[in-house]
Amino acid sequence: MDNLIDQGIELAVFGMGTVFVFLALLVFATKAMSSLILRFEPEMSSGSVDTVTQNSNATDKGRLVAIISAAIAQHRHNNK
Amino acid sequence: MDNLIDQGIELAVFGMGTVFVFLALLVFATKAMSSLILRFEPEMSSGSVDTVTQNSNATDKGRLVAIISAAIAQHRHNNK
Amino acid sequence: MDNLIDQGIELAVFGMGTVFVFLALLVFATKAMSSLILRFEPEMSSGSVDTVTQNSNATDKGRLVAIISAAIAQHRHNNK
Amino acid sequence: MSRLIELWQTTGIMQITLPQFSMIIIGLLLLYLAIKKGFEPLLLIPIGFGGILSNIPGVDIAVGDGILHQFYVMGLETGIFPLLIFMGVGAMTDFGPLLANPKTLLLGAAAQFGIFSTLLGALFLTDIGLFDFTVKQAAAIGIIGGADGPTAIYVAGILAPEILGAIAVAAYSYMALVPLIQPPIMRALTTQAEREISMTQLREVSQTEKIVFPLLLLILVAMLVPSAAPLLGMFCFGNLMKECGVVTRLSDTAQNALINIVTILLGLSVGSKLGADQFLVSSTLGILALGMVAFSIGTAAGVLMAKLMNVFSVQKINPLIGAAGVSAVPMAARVANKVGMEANPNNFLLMHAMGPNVAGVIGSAVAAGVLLQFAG
Amino acid sequence: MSRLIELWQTTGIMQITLPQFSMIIIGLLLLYLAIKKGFEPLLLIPIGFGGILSNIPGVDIAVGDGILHQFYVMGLETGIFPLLIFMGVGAMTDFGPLLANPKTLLLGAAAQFGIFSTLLGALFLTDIGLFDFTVKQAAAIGIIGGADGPTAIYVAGILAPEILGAIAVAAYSYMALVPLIQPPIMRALTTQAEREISMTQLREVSQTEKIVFPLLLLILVAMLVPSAAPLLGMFCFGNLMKECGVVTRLSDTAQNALINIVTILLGLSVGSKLGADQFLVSSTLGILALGMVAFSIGTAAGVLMAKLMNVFSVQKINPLIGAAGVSAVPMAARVANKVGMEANPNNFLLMHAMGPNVAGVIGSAVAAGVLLQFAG
Amino acid sequence: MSRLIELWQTTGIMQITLPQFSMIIIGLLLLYLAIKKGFEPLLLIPIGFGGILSNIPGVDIAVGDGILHQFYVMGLETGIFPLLIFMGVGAMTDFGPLLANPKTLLLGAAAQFGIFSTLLGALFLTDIGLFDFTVKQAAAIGIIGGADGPTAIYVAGILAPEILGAIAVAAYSYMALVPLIQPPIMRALTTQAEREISMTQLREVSQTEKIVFPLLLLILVAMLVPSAAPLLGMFCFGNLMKECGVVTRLSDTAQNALINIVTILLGLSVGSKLGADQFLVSSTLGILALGMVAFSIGTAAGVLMAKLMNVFSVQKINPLIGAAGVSAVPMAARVANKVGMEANPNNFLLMHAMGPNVAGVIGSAVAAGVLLQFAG
Ligand code: NA
Ligand code: NA
Ligand code: NA
Repeated sequence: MDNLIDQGIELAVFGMGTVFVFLALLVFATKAMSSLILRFEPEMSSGSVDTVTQNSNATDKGRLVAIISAAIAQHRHNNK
Repeated sequence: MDNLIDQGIELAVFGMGTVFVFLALLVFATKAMSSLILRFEPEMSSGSVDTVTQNSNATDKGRLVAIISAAIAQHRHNNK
Repeated sequence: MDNLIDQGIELAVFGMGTVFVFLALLVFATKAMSSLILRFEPEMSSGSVDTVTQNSNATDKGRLVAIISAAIAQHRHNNK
Repeated sequence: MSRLIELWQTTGIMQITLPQFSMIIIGLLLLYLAIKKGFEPLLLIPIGFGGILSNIPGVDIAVGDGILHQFYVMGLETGIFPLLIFMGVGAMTDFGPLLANPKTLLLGAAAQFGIFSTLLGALFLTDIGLFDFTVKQAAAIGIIGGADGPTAIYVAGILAPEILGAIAVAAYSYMALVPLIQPPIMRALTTQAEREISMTQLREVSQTEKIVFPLLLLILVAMLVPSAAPLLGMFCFGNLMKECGVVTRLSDTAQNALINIVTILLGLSVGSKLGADQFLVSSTLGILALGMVAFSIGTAAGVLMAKLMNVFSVQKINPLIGAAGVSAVPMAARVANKVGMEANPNNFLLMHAMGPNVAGVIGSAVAAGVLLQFAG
Repeated sequence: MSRLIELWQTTGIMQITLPQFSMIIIGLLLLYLAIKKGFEPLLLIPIGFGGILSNIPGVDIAVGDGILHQFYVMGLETGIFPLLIFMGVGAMTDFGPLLANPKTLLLGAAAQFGIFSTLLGALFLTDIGLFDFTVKQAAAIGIIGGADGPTAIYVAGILAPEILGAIAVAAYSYMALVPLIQPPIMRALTTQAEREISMTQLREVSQTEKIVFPLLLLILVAMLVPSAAPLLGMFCFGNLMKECGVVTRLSDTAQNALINIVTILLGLSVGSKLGADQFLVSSTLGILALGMVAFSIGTAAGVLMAKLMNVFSVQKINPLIGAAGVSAVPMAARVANKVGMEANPNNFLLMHAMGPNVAGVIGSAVAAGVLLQFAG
Repeated sequence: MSRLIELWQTTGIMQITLPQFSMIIIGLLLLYLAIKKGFEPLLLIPIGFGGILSNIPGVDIAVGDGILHQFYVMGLETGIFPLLIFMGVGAMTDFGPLLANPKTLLLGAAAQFGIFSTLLGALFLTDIGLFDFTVKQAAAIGIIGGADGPTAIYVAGILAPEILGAIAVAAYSYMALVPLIQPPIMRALTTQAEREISMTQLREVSQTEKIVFPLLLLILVAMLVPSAAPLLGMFCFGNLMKECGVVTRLSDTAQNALINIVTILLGLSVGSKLGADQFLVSSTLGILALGMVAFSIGTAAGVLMAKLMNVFSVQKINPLIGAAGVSAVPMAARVANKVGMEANPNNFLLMHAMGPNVAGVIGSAVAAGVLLQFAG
């Protein structure tokens, strides 16, 4: 049975170790990535929203416009 | 072949009987349930709609608000 | 190996032939269909949009109306 | 040149049989009825189109590795498609009118008489040698009288998959024909005075009642007719998701994306059973005839039950709403309302008829459970 | 008459066992908690309802050809359902707060201590003879401490499907109980001064950083913990679809129709593991107790890690946000915010707590990978 | 310590091979092209991401019980995914411009010359010993020239699954590159005067014509090329649902939730065929080169066919719209419009080019049927 506990301790130590090493490396990698990106694209953050909007798929736009048009039509109709 | 008809009659009698017994019991059970609930929550019926609205999921709200915002933005844009 | 090329040529000739024959027949069939339909339903084209709208499913309408109502309610709320 | 002949022999023109050709025409007819006459288009368009695909010669679509056969194996052999549709229907069902007037549940019970008398009819036709239906097939035919598509498909898929195509076509066609089938029967069995009976407005039902009802129904099913639990369980689950108000996301999806996807796949799967060799057999005519009988008897039984209840009850109910007990939601309820307004233009029966209408769904699911238990 | 007795014996009343009856009551209790108390209703309503269905006697629903068993085989045995949900969660996750303050990733690491200490606890209870858990079961129990539903279900489905039901119920119940479990621990381990620490506003994060991050995370997983790649891969895929901004269609569907459909099916599948014979065993009590321990230790470890980081760092972090490292997104982050505002009403910790909150998702997925690799 | 080494050896760093590493880079490149350059992102993001997942060492993702392999078995081996996508594409397609000018169908026929000449090219390269393609593989490579993703994937999945990855990548990449590939060819084969030809406005098409057309097409396929019926049948079914106007629910779902879900799963499934051992083989280079040839020849054939038709017809057509016959909907039609406006800024060819554009979809599906029949 002690074997079971031994196995558990080993699993816990290696597991917790892996989690920590992995996330610590991720901290460094993330910081490195952010500083690289911010160096080369300093103005990016402000323009980001527009990019998303422009890229939004044509079909999605069509659907949205249809809903909006209907909403507006209904709105006008109700306000008559 | 009469065996077939016999089987059918048995099935029909038991079947129709089960349906009737079941739904008759459901009548009583439903009445009992309603009177119990109305005794303990007499004010419930009026407030029910609000409860539903409040409980509506945050994500759903988010989506709706996004659609609404877009609708309104588009509306303003069109009315310029 | 020449066998391979032969097989390919046969496949290409039959394939291209089938595509052409099929689409040529489709040209005739389509023209025949259109002229038949336009003979019997000359007024159809103008009314088509309405038909679609009228047929649109009740549930879809319900959903749309719900979204529209919410949009308008939100709109009024925002404009207070 | 010999290859050209070989090519020509792979065409459909050279391979098609007359029965296949007839089935393609029938498929086109179903599409015509669905599109131009409004016959249950949500189901009959996929079924009719699937039926055409299944009769194209020289290619595996409804057999072997064909896509429609794969859909069939995936969703009908397993029962998954009709049960998911039933869940979605549950999420669209409002038990409010039923809860406001629970005794209309009995109308939903009576109308199931159509199921069992048709079962007997099918066995009688076998007895006199006109057809050759087994008990299982007779049970599956009877369930057409339940006027409820997913229930009929679920039962037929288990008891008699070989006649599933005819049963589904009959069930959905007659549901579409309810405005033609029911009114003469309703008028014949009621007096003008009965049709003029106006009913008091239904009380408002609290949200708690609506939440508890599907659970109550589930428990009663579990205790009394467990064989109906897959059907009514999924139905109650859908209804609970709708009424509880805290899982709007799931309820919306069950009522929209999910039921629509499954409807497309189920319709095509049913269409895969419209192959000429399976569908163009004499028993199909028997099934179509018996299905019509089932609807008619169910309608009559519902109306007569309402009249019987009026004998014992002080608060009279309009017997027209008994006809809505066959289900065919919401068409039969609308028919009851329409016939009622012919007799008395100020008589709004629609909400009153919704009670027996949804009761009919419960009733035929219970009947299905009994049939699966004892004929299965 | 003998047939009537036979009919009576097919009823649930005659067949139900006491354990089945108890499980139906437990199912109703889960529904009550989900609907009236708001306990993770999106999952606990399907799970609770599925649990009731699974204990209806005399009909195959959660076994054999029953629909819930089919869902289980289709989606849980294969791992497809939890992975698709994880993809949808990825498409709903905003890594912005984490990217603005990457060192909070360490809080998400510390909180996974709950997983491994619970694993040890389960083995210790086996060692002293109180329970009889295998290493695989202990690992699956530990993962409850990850406070992340799909991860727990995915791991349990692979390592210990026989206790999947208890694990899922524990995981979702304790996630719902986070506002009760965490605050006392958080208060006990922090001083008033620490709880009052206010943090500087987070910088804005560019879209490019948000696009590159899921890819960076994926590459790091591929290089270091490949066994976590199915989970984190699907998660990063969902997140990339959301952030890249060019596949709005797909991202919307992953966040709505698809995740909702899978949630319904996954919940019912998990419910199929609530059969009385599987669930009403003593080990379930052990699992529930250990799950609570896991949440508590994870919370404590997160808070203590934050305090430790403050020893070495100039820019202090409020140790309350360490508790959000267990995941339980977004509940734990809200709890951190609420406890913080009790100490200092102007102290808005919500966005700061979102960093460790999503870090906890990554952390427990990495832990899951290690467990699958070495206990699997 | 020995366990630590064992742990280290489970990492990806220790297990990754150079080809796997290269494939991960290629996957990242596909994502870059999709996100930053707008290369068919709806498909190339799932494919590219799936490709990365498939090359993570030490874990089963694209093989065995891995989720991507399960998706592959479920949807590509069966043909279900491409057929469902084709149904959705049908529900998004407007045959109006084609019905207004049916003779443009011939342009959609001509452009399929790219398919068959590429097939020959592949066999020629085998003949001279440069590559080693079978007839089935050559047919699957040729279909890249159909410029239609689901058709190419469907055919490759049946005839040559071992090169499916390369074929899908080539097909979608070249579709994205249509604005670069086509204009030089179009300009080289036309005179300024031809490019300036302006076409009369298209007549309005009635709803009845739009409803009948998919049925007419289906019947013609059934009679002449039944082997194309699975593809064109699902396509026509989607189109009929859209045009009939009575099943808006189903049509909406086919165009949105369903096609989006299937796109995600199909993309990941295709990605599962980008494993280094399958993709990094010399034949991939041959496939990429031949795919480019296929697009170019298809473009040229379409343009030349238009010029040929002008010899025999009074009402001249602008030969630029012939290039749209390759499909690549709607990109090729936009390219025709753009090149046309360079020659004559008032010349709006977009709607005129939509006719041959959708005709190209029909044409390549017919070609696919022939290939499946005779090379399969
Ligand atoms: Na019924
Ligand atoms: Na976690
Ligand atoms: Na094409």
